[in-house]
Amino acid sequence: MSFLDVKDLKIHFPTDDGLVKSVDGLSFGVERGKTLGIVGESGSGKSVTSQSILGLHKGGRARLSGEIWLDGEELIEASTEHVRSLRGKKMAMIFQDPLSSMHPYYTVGQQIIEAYRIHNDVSKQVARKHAIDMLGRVGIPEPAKRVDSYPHEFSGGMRQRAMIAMALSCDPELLIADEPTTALDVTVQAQILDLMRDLQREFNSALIIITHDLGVVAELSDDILVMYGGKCVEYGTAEDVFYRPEHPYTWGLLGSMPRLDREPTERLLPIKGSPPSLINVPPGCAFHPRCPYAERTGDRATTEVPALAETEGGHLVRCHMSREERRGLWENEIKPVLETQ
Amino acid sequence: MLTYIIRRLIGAFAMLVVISMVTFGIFYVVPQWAGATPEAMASRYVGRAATPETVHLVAERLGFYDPVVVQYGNFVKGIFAGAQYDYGAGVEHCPAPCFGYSFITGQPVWPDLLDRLPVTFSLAIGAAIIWVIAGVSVGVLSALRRGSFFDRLTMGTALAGVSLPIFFTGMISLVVFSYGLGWTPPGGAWTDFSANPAEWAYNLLLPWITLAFLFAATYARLTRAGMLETMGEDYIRTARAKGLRERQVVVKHGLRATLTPILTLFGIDFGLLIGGAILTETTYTLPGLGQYAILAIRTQDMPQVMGVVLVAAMFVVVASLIVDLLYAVVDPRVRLS
Amino acid sequence: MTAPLDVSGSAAEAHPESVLAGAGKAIQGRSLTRIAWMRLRRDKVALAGGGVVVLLILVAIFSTPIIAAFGHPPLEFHQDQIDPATLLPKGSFGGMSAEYLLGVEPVNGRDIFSRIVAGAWISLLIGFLATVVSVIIGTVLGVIAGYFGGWVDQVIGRLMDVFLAFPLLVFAIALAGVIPDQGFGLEGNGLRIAMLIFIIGFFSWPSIGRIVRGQTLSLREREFVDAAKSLGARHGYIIFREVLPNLMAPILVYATLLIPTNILFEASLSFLGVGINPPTPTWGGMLSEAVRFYTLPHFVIFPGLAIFITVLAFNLFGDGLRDAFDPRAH
Amino acid sequence: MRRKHALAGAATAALALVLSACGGGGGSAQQPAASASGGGAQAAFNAAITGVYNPSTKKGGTLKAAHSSDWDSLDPGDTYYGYSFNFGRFYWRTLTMYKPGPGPEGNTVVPDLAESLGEPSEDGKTWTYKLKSGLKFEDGTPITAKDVAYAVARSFDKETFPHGPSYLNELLDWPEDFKGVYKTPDVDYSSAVEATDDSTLVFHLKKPFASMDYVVQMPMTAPVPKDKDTGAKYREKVVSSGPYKFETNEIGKRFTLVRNDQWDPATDPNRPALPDRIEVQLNVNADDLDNQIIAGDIQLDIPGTGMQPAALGKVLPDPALKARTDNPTIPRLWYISVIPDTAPLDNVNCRKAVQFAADRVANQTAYGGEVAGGEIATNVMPPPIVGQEKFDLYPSADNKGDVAKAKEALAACGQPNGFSTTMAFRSDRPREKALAEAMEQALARVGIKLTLKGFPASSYFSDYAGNVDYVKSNGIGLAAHGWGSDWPDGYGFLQAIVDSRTIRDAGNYNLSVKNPEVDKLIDQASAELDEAARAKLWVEVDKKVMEDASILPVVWAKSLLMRGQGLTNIAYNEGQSMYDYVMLGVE
Repeated sequence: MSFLDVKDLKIHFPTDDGLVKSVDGLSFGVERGKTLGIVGESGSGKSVTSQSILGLHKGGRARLSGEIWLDGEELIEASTEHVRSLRGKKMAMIFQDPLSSMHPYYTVGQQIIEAYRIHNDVSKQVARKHAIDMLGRVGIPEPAKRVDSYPHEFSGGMRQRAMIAMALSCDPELLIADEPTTALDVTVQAQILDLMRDLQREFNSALIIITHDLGVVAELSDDILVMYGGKCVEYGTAEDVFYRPEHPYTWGLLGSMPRLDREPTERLLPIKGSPPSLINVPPGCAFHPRCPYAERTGDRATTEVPALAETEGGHLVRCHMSREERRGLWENEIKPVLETQ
Repeated sequence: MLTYIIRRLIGAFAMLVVISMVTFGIFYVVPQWAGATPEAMASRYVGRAATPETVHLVAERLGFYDPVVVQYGNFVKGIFAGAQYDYGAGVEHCPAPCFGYSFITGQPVWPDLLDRLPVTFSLAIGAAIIWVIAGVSVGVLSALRRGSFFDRLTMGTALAGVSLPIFFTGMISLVVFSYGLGWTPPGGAWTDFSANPAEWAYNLLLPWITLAFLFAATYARLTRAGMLETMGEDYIRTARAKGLRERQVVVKHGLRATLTPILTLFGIDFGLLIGGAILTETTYTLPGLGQYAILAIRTQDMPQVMGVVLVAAMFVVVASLIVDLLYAVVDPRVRLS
Repeated sequence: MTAPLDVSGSAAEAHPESVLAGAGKAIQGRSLTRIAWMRLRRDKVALAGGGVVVLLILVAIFSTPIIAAFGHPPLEFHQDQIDPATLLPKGSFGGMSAEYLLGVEPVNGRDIFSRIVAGAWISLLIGFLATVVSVIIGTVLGVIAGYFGGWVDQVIGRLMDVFLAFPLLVFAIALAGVIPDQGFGLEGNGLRIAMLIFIIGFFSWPSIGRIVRGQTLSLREREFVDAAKSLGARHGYIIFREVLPNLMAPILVYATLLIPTNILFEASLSFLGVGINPPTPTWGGMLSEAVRFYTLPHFVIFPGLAIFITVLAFNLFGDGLRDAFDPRAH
Repeated sequence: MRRKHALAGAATAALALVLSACGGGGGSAQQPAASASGGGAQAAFNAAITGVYNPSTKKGGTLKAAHSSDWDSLDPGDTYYGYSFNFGRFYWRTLTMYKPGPGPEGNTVVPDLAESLGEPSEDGKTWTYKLKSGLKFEDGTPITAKDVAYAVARSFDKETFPHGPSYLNELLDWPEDFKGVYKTPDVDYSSAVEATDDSTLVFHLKKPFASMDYVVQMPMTAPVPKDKDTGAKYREKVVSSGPYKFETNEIGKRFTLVRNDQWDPATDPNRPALPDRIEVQLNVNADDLDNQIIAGDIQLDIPGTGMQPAALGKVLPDPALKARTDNPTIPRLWYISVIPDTAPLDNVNCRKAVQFAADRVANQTAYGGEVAGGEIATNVMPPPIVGQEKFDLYPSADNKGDVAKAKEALAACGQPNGFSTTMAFRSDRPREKALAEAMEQALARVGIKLTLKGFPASSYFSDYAGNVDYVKSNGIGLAAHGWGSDWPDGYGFLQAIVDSRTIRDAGNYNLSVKNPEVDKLIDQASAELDEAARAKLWVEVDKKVMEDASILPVVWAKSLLMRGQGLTNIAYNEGQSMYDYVMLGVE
């Protein structure tokens, strides 16, 4: 069993308009010191997944089923209070928009101190020293001074560093970063990603990076999970997913990775249409309305939900097409296009 | 900061000037448009025995023959420099701020206003304490238990509360609690706080509750909406992700953000109320500024009207200035410049 | 709204940006309007409020046949129902009977049921039309302030502040007290109603002006406005074709919520004795007469309930409408 | 001339405009006490009208009084309310006063400061009053004729004292250059009023005037010490000449009177001065005031205009409460001016149509009903006026109006289908509003369409109904109105409201009677020396006005007064039209 082991996680929201299946049967695992990248468009269920691990869905109307094992403890059935005591201490999270994710009325220091003192019975002075220390470690200059600044007085990158400092303040064993760089400039993105990599090594924690951008996880991740419509469509090592991707959706994501030599809006392999409504998930393969190869499998695309099947050595793909067909398409049609650039 | 305050004070002053001009216009100029002569205006302020000579003399004394600009100028001069009041047997200096002397009673207006202020202030402060505590706590609890029976009950009550005219609730409460059950004193009861605090509170209990009910309903609705919005904010999620207990999440992170905009409203509402809670004071016949305003308008006692309007406007202006300054203290993102 | 005094509560709802922020987002696509409609149709409480509003409008329109069927003419005296010494209704419960459903007024014995039915149109008419006035003034000034910004915005913003600082009820009473008999081609109550509509509408505009200004400010930054600008469109074109259509939803929502406030405002003025001339019945006027006869519960309660139900119905409907346009409320 | 009634409380209008009477005094107090066998402490409806109720000579205690509004002024030279004339006698004394006590005698005047009633000269143009000796102000300085003359002269200044009556301004022969004691302190006013010695006061009139004794009972003759006179501010600290003086005076809130030890009862047979202390609260809620009177927390409702409508429903059905009340008819008429300036009311037949079409019962009910409102009036002069005669030129079955006759009159007027006009009323007076509504209903029966228009009472006569231009340009055809007499004879009641020569541009009280024949009759009546013949002539004036149909009488007012609990020596005084306040004592 991995350090974090998620098994058949389902997160459903009943709404006036019908049942929203945000996450529908998701399984994955992460080891200490390893990094998992979860990739998908907005609405694919990736953020909901991460929040449910921390138990942040509680209080809402979400219905959870499945199992979440963290260091041998099952969290879904665990008491709210117990999960709370783990939050921040054993598992922590970095959010997408550091401006809105930090309380505007408290100084950065106050917020880090608070995070630290929840789990450590220390005086304010000690906590403050720790906060300054953490700020220094995430690369904020003059931490002793900036500790008394408010979030709005920081630049975007600094704020995200502060968020990271806050998340790491209790030395968590599992760190989840939800779109940690989306709100940042490209140059700052790289800095933050470097920082996270360094810190992960230093703390030896398990890291989950959630993003819609394969580029972000390319360098950082050991494993990558591609989500679509609340389901995993491809799961494998970073190498598998980058060099031997087998799902047409992954191909599309690869094709839309930003590169310095391309206009950001220009897409090589455009994914036509928009993500599926989670209320009315298309029957059969959820991706079929957008899949250029859907007709190849005839009626099965619209009537039968494809299984997540192992293609080789832990590389899982959810597609009706046969392994050979997918590999053929990748080798002959997709890879050459991606490489021409 | 200082420049900001100075700028705001100048703005506030300009606003009061505009308000005084408009008020002056309504009471001094509009009647003239409607065809009132100086004599006709003066004859409101004489006894029934008045001869044309008397009316003429009074019109002269009240300055109705002067051009409107001069009349307004004299009024403004009185406020800043004080005025001379000829009471027949001599001349009295009415020190600044002199809002003039009542056309009806001959009493200086300013002491009258100061005299009535405690009544309205007492009414406002008591009601405000009740409505803030009740409104905010109900709003927070409703937001936290959204969809519960409590939520639906209180929000239903709150909606009813904002839909009830205060003169109606006031009358009903008087009929039931004062004249019916005899639990509370009848309308018009007022004791000065310094004279007897217990009686002061007892006399004001019903007006407080009635007025507070109306505002509490509004505040509960606003607090609930604000709390729901705040509790959906990213930083609340962050607070939870830190492992903070829910109570602290709500109190330290949620309430703090929710209450800040409520504070603004409170400042304005309170400022408006001190300026005269006309309907409440009319319903309970409390001798406050609101009742004073109504009496002044009914008797067309222009100096009184001008005085009460300006004082009321001043409270709003000052309240909004204080609120803005407080806001800067409470919300570090706000910079005064 | 409250701006003035304690007419209807707090200045609070004069800051509805937060309330409507959602609606602002919802206005981008026609489909969201449709979604709002679908939501509204599912909101039973709001529909009930809307139903009562429709019913009240029907009562106001068909007051004559309703009164003919269930009551006596609203101005008709029935002093045979009155004790000549105490001036109170002879019958018990304020003279309530099959003949006089809600009893009779003291002194003159007029049928309270008929007077309440006949009073509906004044409340509704003034509530509606005063809102129209507020919406027109508020929209024009709000759009100008938000669209042009700069000193124009400053001036209009100050103007709104001035209005909020006015003891409005005092002004309304003072103005209503000096309304002449004839003018603008109207006379008597026609002129009075017109003036009341104008006064109430004129004093309520800043609340709606603020929202419109805020919405315009954010719309101005939107792509389609930029696009239109870059295509060389005139200000007028942009305002009328790009900005205003997108303001319709928040204006509609807020106008609906302003109507009950204005109804309360009118009732307050009538209560204070500066409303419509007698003998035309109004609910606020009935309440102000009831003050003298506070010992007669029926005389106090029925007009009060009429105001309450009307205002509540509008509030329920307005709340539902706002929720329907505001995805976050769900 | 006209005395103001209390604008005060929402409801009641009725106040006695009658001249104040004199107080009950030592002598008179004993007299009613002795003769009041009919009174006694036996509570009964109207017990204080026929006799003195609960007679007593016990001194001491505190009299608790309250007012739903406020005085115009406490200054004797600047007040014109009936209750003020009545109550003021606690702290002022005038040359004469109404005879205290119940019954018709209350309409007569007796000496107060003066040793006897005034002595007119042969030509009736000079009146001389001799002051008693031993009179003192509250500070112990003697009251001399000079102080009275000064008081009269200071009241001349209507710029400083705009509220008070101006009888003496008009009657006396003031020097041309006299503008008041403040503006022209050096002008000798002895051509109008002079103190020939310390105890002799002489009035010089412009023309003969017979009712001087009635005029000098008004508070303009209350002495004012010149060195204590502070003009318009004197109201804050009035120097007492009566049995009580001010202890505290918070204008607009409350004041307290305590015994004036410089007042010598030997000089004052009219005032028993029973209570030790009198406390007055101002601006008390009118309904609440009634409740407190009922409960006994307050003993005296100062305006004396009767109870509020809400209290009627409580008091009248309850025999115990009703037994504590008195229901006098007061010399006041509530009426409607039918204004001949406004077509088609310029035609007398159209005015008669209004008279016939009116529903008098509905009007009476609107005005408060038979108890609190008054008796249905059929002509102008109310019954308490000396020599009054009742007659009815526009009779109808049950007083509900005669529709047939009204239609005949309309036809004669050339308006067979009726016409439209506007009726003015004071919007802050619910009774006038109810009256207007009743008229609207009644006149609609004959096709006369009334538009109702309310105006603020404070500017009703100055800007609206009493403003000739406004009435003409706005087509005001009817106007609600009310009048009370300053003294109970035809002149005192009628002159101000029916003499067309009093009409000015604005501030009129005669809104509708513009008939030269009426004016001629007024002159005849004024000149008639024989009292009985004079009374007859005033009845003629009344008849002429009714023939002219320019006044539509509504009710001769009655007020429902409640005797406060614990009060002694209560009597309704006709001169005051309310309880005689200076007689009162407490148990």
